[in-house]
Amino acid sequence: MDANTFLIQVLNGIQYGLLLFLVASGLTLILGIMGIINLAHGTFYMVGAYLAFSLSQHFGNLWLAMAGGVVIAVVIGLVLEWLLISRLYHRDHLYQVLLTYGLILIFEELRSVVFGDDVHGVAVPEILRVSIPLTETLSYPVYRLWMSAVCLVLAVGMYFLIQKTRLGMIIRAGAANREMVQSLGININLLYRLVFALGVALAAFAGMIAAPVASVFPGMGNQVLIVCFVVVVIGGIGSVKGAMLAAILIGLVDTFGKVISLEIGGVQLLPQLSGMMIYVLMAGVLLARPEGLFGKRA
Amino acid sequence: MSKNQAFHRRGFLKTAIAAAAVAGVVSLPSFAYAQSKIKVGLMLPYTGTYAQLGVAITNGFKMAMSESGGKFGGHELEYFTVDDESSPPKATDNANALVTRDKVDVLVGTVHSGVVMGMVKVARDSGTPLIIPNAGAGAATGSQCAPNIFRTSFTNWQPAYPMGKVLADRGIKKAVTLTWKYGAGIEAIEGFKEGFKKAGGTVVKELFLPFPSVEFQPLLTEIASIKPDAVFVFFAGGGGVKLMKDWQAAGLKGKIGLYGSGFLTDGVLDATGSAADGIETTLHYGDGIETPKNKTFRLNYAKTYKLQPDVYAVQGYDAGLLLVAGLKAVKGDMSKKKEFLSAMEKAKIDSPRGAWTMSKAHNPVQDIYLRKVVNGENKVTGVAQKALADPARGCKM
Amino acid sequence: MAEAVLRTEHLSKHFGGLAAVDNVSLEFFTDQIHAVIGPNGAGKTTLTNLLSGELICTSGSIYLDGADIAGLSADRISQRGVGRSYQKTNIFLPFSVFENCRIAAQSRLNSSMRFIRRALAYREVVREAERALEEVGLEDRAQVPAASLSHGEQRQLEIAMTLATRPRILLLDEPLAGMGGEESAHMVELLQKLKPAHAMLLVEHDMDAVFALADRLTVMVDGRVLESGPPEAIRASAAVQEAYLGADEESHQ
Amino acid sequence: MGKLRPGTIILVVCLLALAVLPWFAEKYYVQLFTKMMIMAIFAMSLDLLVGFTGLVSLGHAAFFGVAGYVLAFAAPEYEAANLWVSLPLAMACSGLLALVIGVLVLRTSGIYFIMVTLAFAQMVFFLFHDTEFGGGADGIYVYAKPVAAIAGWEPFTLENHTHFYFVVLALLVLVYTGLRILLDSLFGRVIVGIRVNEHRMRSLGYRTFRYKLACFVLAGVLAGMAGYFAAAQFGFVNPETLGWHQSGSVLMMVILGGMGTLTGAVVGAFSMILLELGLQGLPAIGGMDLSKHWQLLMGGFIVCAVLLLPHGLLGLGRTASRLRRKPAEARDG
Repeated sequence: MDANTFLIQVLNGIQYGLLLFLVASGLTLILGIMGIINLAHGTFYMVGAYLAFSLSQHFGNLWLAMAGGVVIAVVIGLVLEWLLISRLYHRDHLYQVLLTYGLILIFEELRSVVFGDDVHGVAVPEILRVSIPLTETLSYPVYRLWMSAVCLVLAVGMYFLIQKTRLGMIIRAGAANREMVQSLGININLLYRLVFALGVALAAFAGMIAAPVASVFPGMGNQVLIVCFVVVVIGGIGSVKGAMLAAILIGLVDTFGKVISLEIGGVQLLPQLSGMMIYVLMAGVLLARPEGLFGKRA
Repeated sequence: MSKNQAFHRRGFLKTAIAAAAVAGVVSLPSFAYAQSKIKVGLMLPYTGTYAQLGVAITNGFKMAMSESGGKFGGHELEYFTVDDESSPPKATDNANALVTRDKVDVLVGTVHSGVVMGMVKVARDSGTPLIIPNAGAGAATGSQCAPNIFRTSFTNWQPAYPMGKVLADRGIKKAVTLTWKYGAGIEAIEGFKEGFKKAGGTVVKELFLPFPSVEFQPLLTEIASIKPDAVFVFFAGGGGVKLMKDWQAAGLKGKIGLYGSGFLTDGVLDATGSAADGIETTLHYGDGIETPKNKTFRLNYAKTYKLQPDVYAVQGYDAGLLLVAGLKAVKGDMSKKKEFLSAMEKAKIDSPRGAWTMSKAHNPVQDIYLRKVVNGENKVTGVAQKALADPARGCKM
Repeated sequence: MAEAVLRTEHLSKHFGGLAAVDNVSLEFFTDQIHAVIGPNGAGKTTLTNLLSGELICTSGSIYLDGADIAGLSADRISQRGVGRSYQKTNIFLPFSVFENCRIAAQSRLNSSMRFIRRALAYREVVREAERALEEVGLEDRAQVPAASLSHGEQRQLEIAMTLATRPRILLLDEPLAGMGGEESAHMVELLQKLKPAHAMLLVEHDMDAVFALADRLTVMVDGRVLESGPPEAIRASAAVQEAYLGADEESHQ
Repeated sequence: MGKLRPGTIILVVCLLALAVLPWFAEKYYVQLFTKMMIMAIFAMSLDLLVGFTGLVSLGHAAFFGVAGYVLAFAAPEYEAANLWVSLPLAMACSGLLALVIGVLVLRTSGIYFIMVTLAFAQMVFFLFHDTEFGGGADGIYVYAKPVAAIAGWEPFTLENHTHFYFVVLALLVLVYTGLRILLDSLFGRVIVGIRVNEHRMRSLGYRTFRYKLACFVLAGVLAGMAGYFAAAQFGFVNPETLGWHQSGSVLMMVILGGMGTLTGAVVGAFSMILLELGLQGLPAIGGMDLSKHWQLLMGGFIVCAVLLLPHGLLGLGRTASRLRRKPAEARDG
């Protein structure tokens, strides 16, 4: 691998990692702040992608579709929290797992009823439909760079929201002590509802900006979900910083796992087993730091 | 109208007491049926990723049956459908339910290769005739071939192999392959490699992606740095769409030729848009086959189902034609199994894709077309290889 | 004088920049109740957690019978004869009172990796549990679910469970917390009864009980030992008066 | 506690019903019940973790599936494996895998534990999916059912579906009784104590990690037993057998029946499979083929079950009978 290709691969890894971060950040917020494990998180990613598809057809414009999609996602989040999730705070995680597993089935079938099982494409907006030539054969699509930029902006925004604002302070306090926040006269139920809606919106938004490059297809949420779990486990529950670092780490490991050849004792390990790489990484992190890179020790 | 039933009263009543005691289930729907009907078990995906394919196959199959009159020597047809969910762990169980509970005379299915292997297992154990209308797992008509197992579609090897020769004949020497790391992909790549090497080409690198990941970017970067003359891929559905779009966005389109098994561009051209333009693939069917048979088929299908037929509908239709050939030979009397099987073996299927016959291993000997995406259609530009039979390695029959 | 059962030397625990326990050196002897008092946040519970192994100290040492046990896990320290009760009642609520004690007594078997013989068939464990229940006076309530005990009874059960592990030193974190007058008196009586056979650390806010029980008193403020000595000397100390005893009412009610 | 509680009577009646079933039922139903009993063993093994030790594993199918693969490897083409060799081998392999995974995952707890078990099961999934030695994505056959020969003598033959049924029934009873005994042993008391209050167990001097690990391994071994017989019955193993959907559905079985009770796991397994059959067999109503969207109903059912049946089906019965007997006391929860 020459230096040029290597650098491009690093760019690929970071770019993939940033998108993963966007999906995983919602998951880690819901987990860390509300203590809710949400298996349907990947499903919201899928919902976002389908929203981008159907709304952009309706409006004829991806930007409008994204704005509308975020609003719808927030509404979905608020309704779900009010209707179902709010009943789970005092229940074992087990029930959260099951309820959200049920939600996966429901959303997948609803998707099938409403949109069918076709693969759909979403057009990249006109102004971003250009590529920057990097080598004589390879160019880099500007849309991907734009995606990365959006992810970075959101990451910084989230960091400020949580570390520097009053809302963030309350959120952080809520994560530590539900009763304490309640006693301060803050409506914790409303707070949790908003956090859940924010998480759903983040996942859906990730689905929307990924739709033009990923296309829209059944089952697209589930593969994202498990990778996001790995991101959260490596980064540490509730840590946005950890999620960022872990996502980029996974992006790089995944990228290089696919293109590097590794042979030990005559057995081809890579790229044969590249699918396992991120789990091996996770096992390693667990051995060294069971609570994740930036997790709080229980 | 299919009767989709979970339980029959006959068997169910006997176990109802135990079942109710153990699990609290009281009653489930039941249907009475006449003894003389020919029972056809359709085991196809009706939910999940492949639901669309399951529906197309069912449509095609039923169309063939109704065109034939639907009655054989006084025996009517009765359908039993099971949603296989494309879930391999449930495969043998579902197939077994059709065979032992519903006592079907013939099994038809399915799309997913893993699931079809489960069906093959049941067919081999029970001796029930099995017609495979899609899944291309080589083993079904290879190492696992059996007198009662037939396929009306393809092997994964089959559409890929001729592309090797087509490319080499154009003077392409250096190719890279890319697929998901799963059975179908690996078999297709093997087919291409075999054809390409035989015609003098070299595969310089085989790239894989863990299924069902669609993160192509690192692999495209790798391809760009290798600069091969051509890239041969095996993808279908959403993965294929994403590949073609990424390919275009990465600026590889027009610089390095992208070729594939026909599934790459089938049923997804609306989603792909301009990214698919000009991509050439090989398959046993294409949109513009100018034969009267194909024209009638497309017209009738569109009329009946208000849908354009695709390759899956054709395969389902051919599965129907094959069954009709067998049933006609025995006049609907399924007790004459030997005659039934041998009639199917010898059948010449007048398919919309062109006439084809069964190979020794019970896989179609068929023409493979070279197609090119033009204006959102898979236009047939020629025949890549005439009357191609799968080598059926490992078949001892 | 006999050697101390438990001894700490320059024990410190930092949470980030905050020193919750700062350079604390204390000794605990059999037949002696060593009470630790101080305002909230003085580091008393942290100290208890360090001694029981639930927290690992940042620096310093803990000697149990002369052997350094700093850094050992809670279960190992328990096995070496350190028993503790908790400030917030920490029992097995769904279990019967008896089972709470039985599971505590069972911990003294070499191993619980026994898969077949019924747990109740281990007579010595059952006897030990019964003995502990008798000692705290809960024998009549043995078959009741622990959840249905009154608060005071639950505190007693907490002590009984600790006793069932046959500890040589008891770390008692506010055993009187939330108790009524009669219950408190009962508990004071119980602790006095246990004194001859055990070394005891008593963290307590109830000053009457402390002065009734303690043989030795340590006052902690901001993680440091302010004063340590016999109760009379502490009562007389001006520094203590100012820093703690005088402010008692405001800081604790 | 009386000797003849209604629960005991129902249990005995069910057992008798199961024992005589093969004389009344067709082959299909015998096989259906065999499958339900195998899943019941699987569900009990998970219940040991979830319901008794408080470890919510979302990767339990890994041990189920691996045992199936071991059987497939032990039975090369056209040559049946010996039951007495391959079964212990399969269970040992599942146990070994559980040991390795357990050492890692038990370093975490709570939500982490759920996610980490899921992720490790996924890793095993990819190991079988991406490599050719287990047939890759298409899976691998168990060509012949294991032979139960001991030195030429064959007490039963698994090729006969009735024999197979009774072997599985015997194992179900054996596992059930075994776990009952286990739960009443010193070890059993420890794991239940860990579920209720692990922190206190540690401060009482228990090295809880060891007990949790032992429990995790034991659950893995039992899941392996179920997976072995599932593979033997279906004759087919596929990576999806150890996928997370399988783990999710067995977890649903445990909850549906009522976790923390062995009977609940069995009831859950039976009802879940019957429910699935029932939903798939729904007729078309008003132009909408419900059976095509049965997963929608299943999802709805799961959501409702979580919200309305906090203690599972068994809990439902218990609540009902408690309300009938002592209406006054029912208010304290």
